[in-house]
Amino acid sequence: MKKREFRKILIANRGEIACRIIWTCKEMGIRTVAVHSEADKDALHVRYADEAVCIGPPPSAQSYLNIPSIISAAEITNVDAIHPGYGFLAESKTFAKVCEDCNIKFIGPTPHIIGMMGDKVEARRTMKAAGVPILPGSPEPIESAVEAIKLAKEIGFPIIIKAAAGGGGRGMRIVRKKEELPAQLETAQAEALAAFKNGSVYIERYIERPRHIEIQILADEYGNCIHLGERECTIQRRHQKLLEEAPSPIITPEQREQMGAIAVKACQEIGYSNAGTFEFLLDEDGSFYFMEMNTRIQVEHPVTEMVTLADIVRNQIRIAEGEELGYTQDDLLIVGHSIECRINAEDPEKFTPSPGRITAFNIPGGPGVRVDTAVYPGYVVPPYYDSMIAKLIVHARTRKLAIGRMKRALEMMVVEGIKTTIPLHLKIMNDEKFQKGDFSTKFMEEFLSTNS
Amino acid sequence: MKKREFRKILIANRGEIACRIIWTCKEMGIRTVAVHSEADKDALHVRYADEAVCIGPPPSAQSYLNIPSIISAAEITNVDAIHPGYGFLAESKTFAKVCEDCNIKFIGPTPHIIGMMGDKVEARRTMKAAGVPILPGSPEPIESAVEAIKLAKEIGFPIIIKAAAGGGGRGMRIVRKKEELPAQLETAQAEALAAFKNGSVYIERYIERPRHIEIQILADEYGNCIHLGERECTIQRRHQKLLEEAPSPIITPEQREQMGAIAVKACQEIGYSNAGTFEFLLDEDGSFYFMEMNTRIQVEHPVTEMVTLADIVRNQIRIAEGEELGYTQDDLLIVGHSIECRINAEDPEKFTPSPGRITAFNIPGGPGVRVDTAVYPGYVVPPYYDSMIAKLIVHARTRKLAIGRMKRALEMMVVEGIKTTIPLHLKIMNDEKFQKGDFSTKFMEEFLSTNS
Amino acid sequence: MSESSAKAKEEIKGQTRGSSKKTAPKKTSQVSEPSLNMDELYELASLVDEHGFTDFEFENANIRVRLSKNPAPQIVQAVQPYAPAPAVQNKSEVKTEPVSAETAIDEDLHIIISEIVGTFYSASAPDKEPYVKLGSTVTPEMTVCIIEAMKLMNEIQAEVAGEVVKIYVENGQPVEYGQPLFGIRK
Amino acid sequence: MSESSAKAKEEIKGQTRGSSKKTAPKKTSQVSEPSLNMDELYELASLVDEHGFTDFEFENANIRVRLSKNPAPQIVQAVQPYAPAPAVQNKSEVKTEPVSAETAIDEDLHIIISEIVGTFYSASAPDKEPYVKLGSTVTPEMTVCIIEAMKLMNEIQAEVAGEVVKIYVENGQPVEYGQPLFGIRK
Repeated sequence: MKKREFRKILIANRGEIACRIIWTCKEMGIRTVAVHSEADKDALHVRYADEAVCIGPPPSAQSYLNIPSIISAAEITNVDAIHPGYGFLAESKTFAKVCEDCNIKFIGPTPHIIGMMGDKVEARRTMKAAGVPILPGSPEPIESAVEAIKLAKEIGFPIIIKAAAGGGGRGMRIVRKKEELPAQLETAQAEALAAFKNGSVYIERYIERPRHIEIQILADEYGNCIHLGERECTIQRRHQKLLEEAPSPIITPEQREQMGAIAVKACQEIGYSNAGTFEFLLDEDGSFYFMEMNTRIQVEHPVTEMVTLADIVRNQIRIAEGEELGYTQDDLLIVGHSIECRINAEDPEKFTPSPGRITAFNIPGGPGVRVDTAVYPGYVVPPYYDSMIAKLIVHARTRKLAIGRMKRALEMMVVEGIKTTIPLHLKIMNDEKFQKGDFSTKFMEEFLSTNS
Repeated sequence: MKKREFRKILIANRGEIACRIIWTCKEMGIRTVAVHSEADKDALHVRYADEAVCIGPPPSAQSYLNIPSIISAAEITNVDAIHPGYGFLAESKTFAKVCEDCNIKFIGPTPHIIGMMGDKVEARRTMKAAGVPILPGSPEPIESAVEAIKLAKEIGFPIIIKAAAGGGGRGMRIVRKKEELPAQLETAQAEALAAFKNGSVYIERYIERPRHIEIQILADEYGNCIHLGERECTIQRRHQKLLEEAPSPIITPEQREQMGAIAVKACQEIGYSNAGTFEFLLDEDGSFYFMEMNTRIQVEHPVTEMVTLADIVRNQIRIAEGEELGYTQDDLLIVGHSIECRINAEDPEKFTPSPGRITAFNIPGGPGVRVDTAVYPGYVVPPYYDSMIAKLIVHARTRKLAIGRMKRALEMMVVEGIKTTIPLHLKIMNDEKFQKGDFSTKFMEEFLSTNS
Repeated sequence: MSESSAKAKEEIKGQTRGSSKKTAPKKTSQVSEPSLNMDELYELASLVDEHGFTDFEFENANIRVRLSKNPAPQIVQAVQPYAPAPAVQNKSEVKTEPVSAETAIDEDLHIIISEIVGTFYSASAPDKEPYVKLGSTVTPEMTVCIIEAMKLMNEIQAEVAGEVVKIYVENGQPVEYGQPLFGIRK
Repeated sequence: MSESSAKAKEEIKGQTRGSSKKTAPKKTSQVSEPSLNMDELYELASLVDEHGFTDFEFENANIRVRLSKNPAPQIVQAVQPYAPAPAVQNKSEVKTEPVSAETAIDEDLHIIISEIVGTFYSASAPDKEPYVKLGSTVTPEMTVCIIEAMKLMNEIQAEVAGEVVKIYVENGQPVEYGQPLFGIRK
């Protein structure tokens, strides 16, 4: 049934996601190759993989983003495919193209689709054409202040200026008054240019109290596509997700069906294959708007795995092998409630990074608790990479029980030697608004001003 | 809704089950008291509990079986209830009675029911009256060889002689020929007397290649009772379970419904309340016979929790608080497949105990893996108690995926300093007959003779 | 709670508390003076400590600074990591004054321990005098206290002759197995 | 960052790459300030700590700084447990003879490492003679080998003059970043 059979996969990533991919490869009987920088020679992904290749010095640009090194590593170890994880090269059209040229299967969609979804303006245009609701806004990059003011009047204030090549909140500007627009536009363009080497920006309606809801999909090479329900990702700080849930406490089965069906149809229209995520802004009136599509596995995929019992990494690999999906939408069963807390090596109040040696590390166990981590006692968190050191995931019958379980798990989790966001998550779990499920993307802002 | 509200619970146990109970208490906001022997002062249950009381020297008889000490500990810490876990005093009618007299709620059924189910002959009689199929055999203890031979002729050889007060395989004798019966009867009676201070034995039909299937039930004080499906516990060595699964690879939904309904009806007839387990022998022709009822939580309860998302300990506590069950049989959903491997501190070939200091301990994480343990790096496994140091539990969509996941988890689990049964479990996971689900209680015997 | 783990916890708490004390003072601009002032020294100390250094030396034409620290006992660390902080903080109700091991050894005392879990009473009834006080002389058969367990009053005998020099528990206090009650100098 | 700590950083980088043990930093004479300021000290401490050094010393005409840390005795224990036995046993394919650290230090060799991940070739073509052999004398511009990466043949220069006394890799062998290729005695 498979077009190709993977005997060996190289994981072009580090940290927990590299381990996560290795675990599934082990379960599938596929051999693994880890690549690592000099700073990661003692990392867990290096030890769990069957083979390991050092690909450069600590800075990402010279190692985990170093395409020639990674491709060479793939060639000397003779792998069939490369799994990019998330971040680093996961959404690099160039990398996917080089893999293709070198006859190594990139576990993800085609370079063309990666490129299309990586450009916000093009993604927006494509999705609109595929029938996905988008925020009223500019169809093309905005060049002049005159053009911006004209459009803003049509859309209505407040509006938001975003970098076409952006992400993670950089290059975003909210404008509430016409007079502020020219100056803000200029700043946003300059920021976009500095951050992404691309000064293109576009504008769209700004929603005051939105929720961030995303739909997980799985699509094979033959046009079969299903969604795995939504994830609630509203709890963010500076556009960085802190914790995620599945299902969302406010999405009805009808909304799930509607959002899911739209995402599935769009995937089929653009010929998408791989796991993927549609990020939506949900307004207070229940209307929702496409924000962006992530063409890779996401940090928060475990909450979906918990409630659906799907192994998303396994499905990515099966799809890349050219297997048929084998599930229909009717097979989807969402059982219970799952929450994921991202444990970062950060000061829980000031959010300053806290790299260093972990002197004690204890992982909670017992019913309904999952930990995805690449950390161990004695491990030194290097200062070069992302600060996330572990994902603590719980699953229980109801959201209330899941919150209780998360509190227990957070209390049982011991990380000494560095500061972590565990105390912050405990406070959030005890927050009344969080417990009620009554929040918007402004939650953390309001929470932090109340709790400090 | 509750008759009583537990503010604080004493856990009259040690090891992983004590921790397991503490975890659920934490989730429920109930304070906990650990009791421990002098050998267990550094044990994890002592650290995780809110309070701890030393109740005696290392030997169980003077500590974990020391009723006056435990009751005193309960009194000086002013607890509302005692959870007995499994083993030790969990099925002691006396202990349950003392708790009742001291006005401390025993989390389990009434002393009367514990006593009834603890006596095999009485349990058999009661269950027969409640409509539960039992093996053809003696309704009363057998005294003389003449009586035994007469009965054996009715039942048909082979027959098995069992101790009325027995368990764990001690005092059992299989007899295939009439001539052997008198001598074997005498030996069995002597063994029973030595092991249980009660020489009563009974005989029943012996099934050559049975499977050991058990039904988990939950029953409240108001006659509400549901079953949570079956567990497959056929893989045993010398009548000790090594690994368990849910669901059984061979039980059909109809069989599950039939066995479950019989167990539920019996519980309601005898007025049972608490979690409980009906152990059945399943013959190759599909007929099944009651063996015994366990009136407590069981070691293998997690596999049921994984596939049903029920928290059995939470339900025990709720039921003991006098809450109504709140579920009906229609709420039961069995999703996926779960396997539990008991990791014992034993030589994986010779099965000799291997207590001592654990120099390195790594718990596997990632999707579908649960670990229940009270062990940590540096912990010394004391020689006084059970050799089980951890339970490794996996959950996946299908049995085949669960076996793959268990292999991965076993490979990732690191225990150094002592010998464990991890290598044995890996071999079992790779065994063709096990993978096919084609086995009887003779599996381990045959497996070990082939693999050594 | 057993004596040794109680002690370990005390130690840990002490350590934790000690290290959290060191709030970093404001950064001072420059060391322009030929000597360090106290603020700078504080800052230096917390800096070195925060990073887990055990030795620091500094000298120039005018001054020389050296900071050093004995390595933290690893045993405690190895055991303690698994004690979850909240649990440790909450534990107090059955707490008793842990007997100092050194005292016991130095003075070669005979320690009467509780063989029973229950409640300690120093006298036969609330309005009676205690069986023994500090300085009392006891004989082996003498009752020194009562421990109530399961509504039974258990009279505890001294079992040795000597002078009562330590009383580790208070009237009405719950006691666990193995808990020191009295120190007797023979 | 002031010049002195910038220098320190240089030294540290050099140490990391050279993999040789604590080579004493050369004395610099161009330090403008006779002392460190606190900002520099902060930077220095975190710098040294981040890199996991257990010892740091710095001195010049005016100042001398030393930071040291007791190497945690559990490093080996703490790190090793998590290497799962099966994975370790299977690892072999990209393995090469690791260069012995002592050898490198004892003989004070210059090690030519691979800056590229790829396949090592000792000659320009299969039927040609190797660029260098044991005992060959090299000049800095001389090509010592080829590393093939992504179908490109990268000529590697010696960059130092001396005698080839060690060859750590074999023709056709895959090499990773930082892997020693040759030992050159200057």
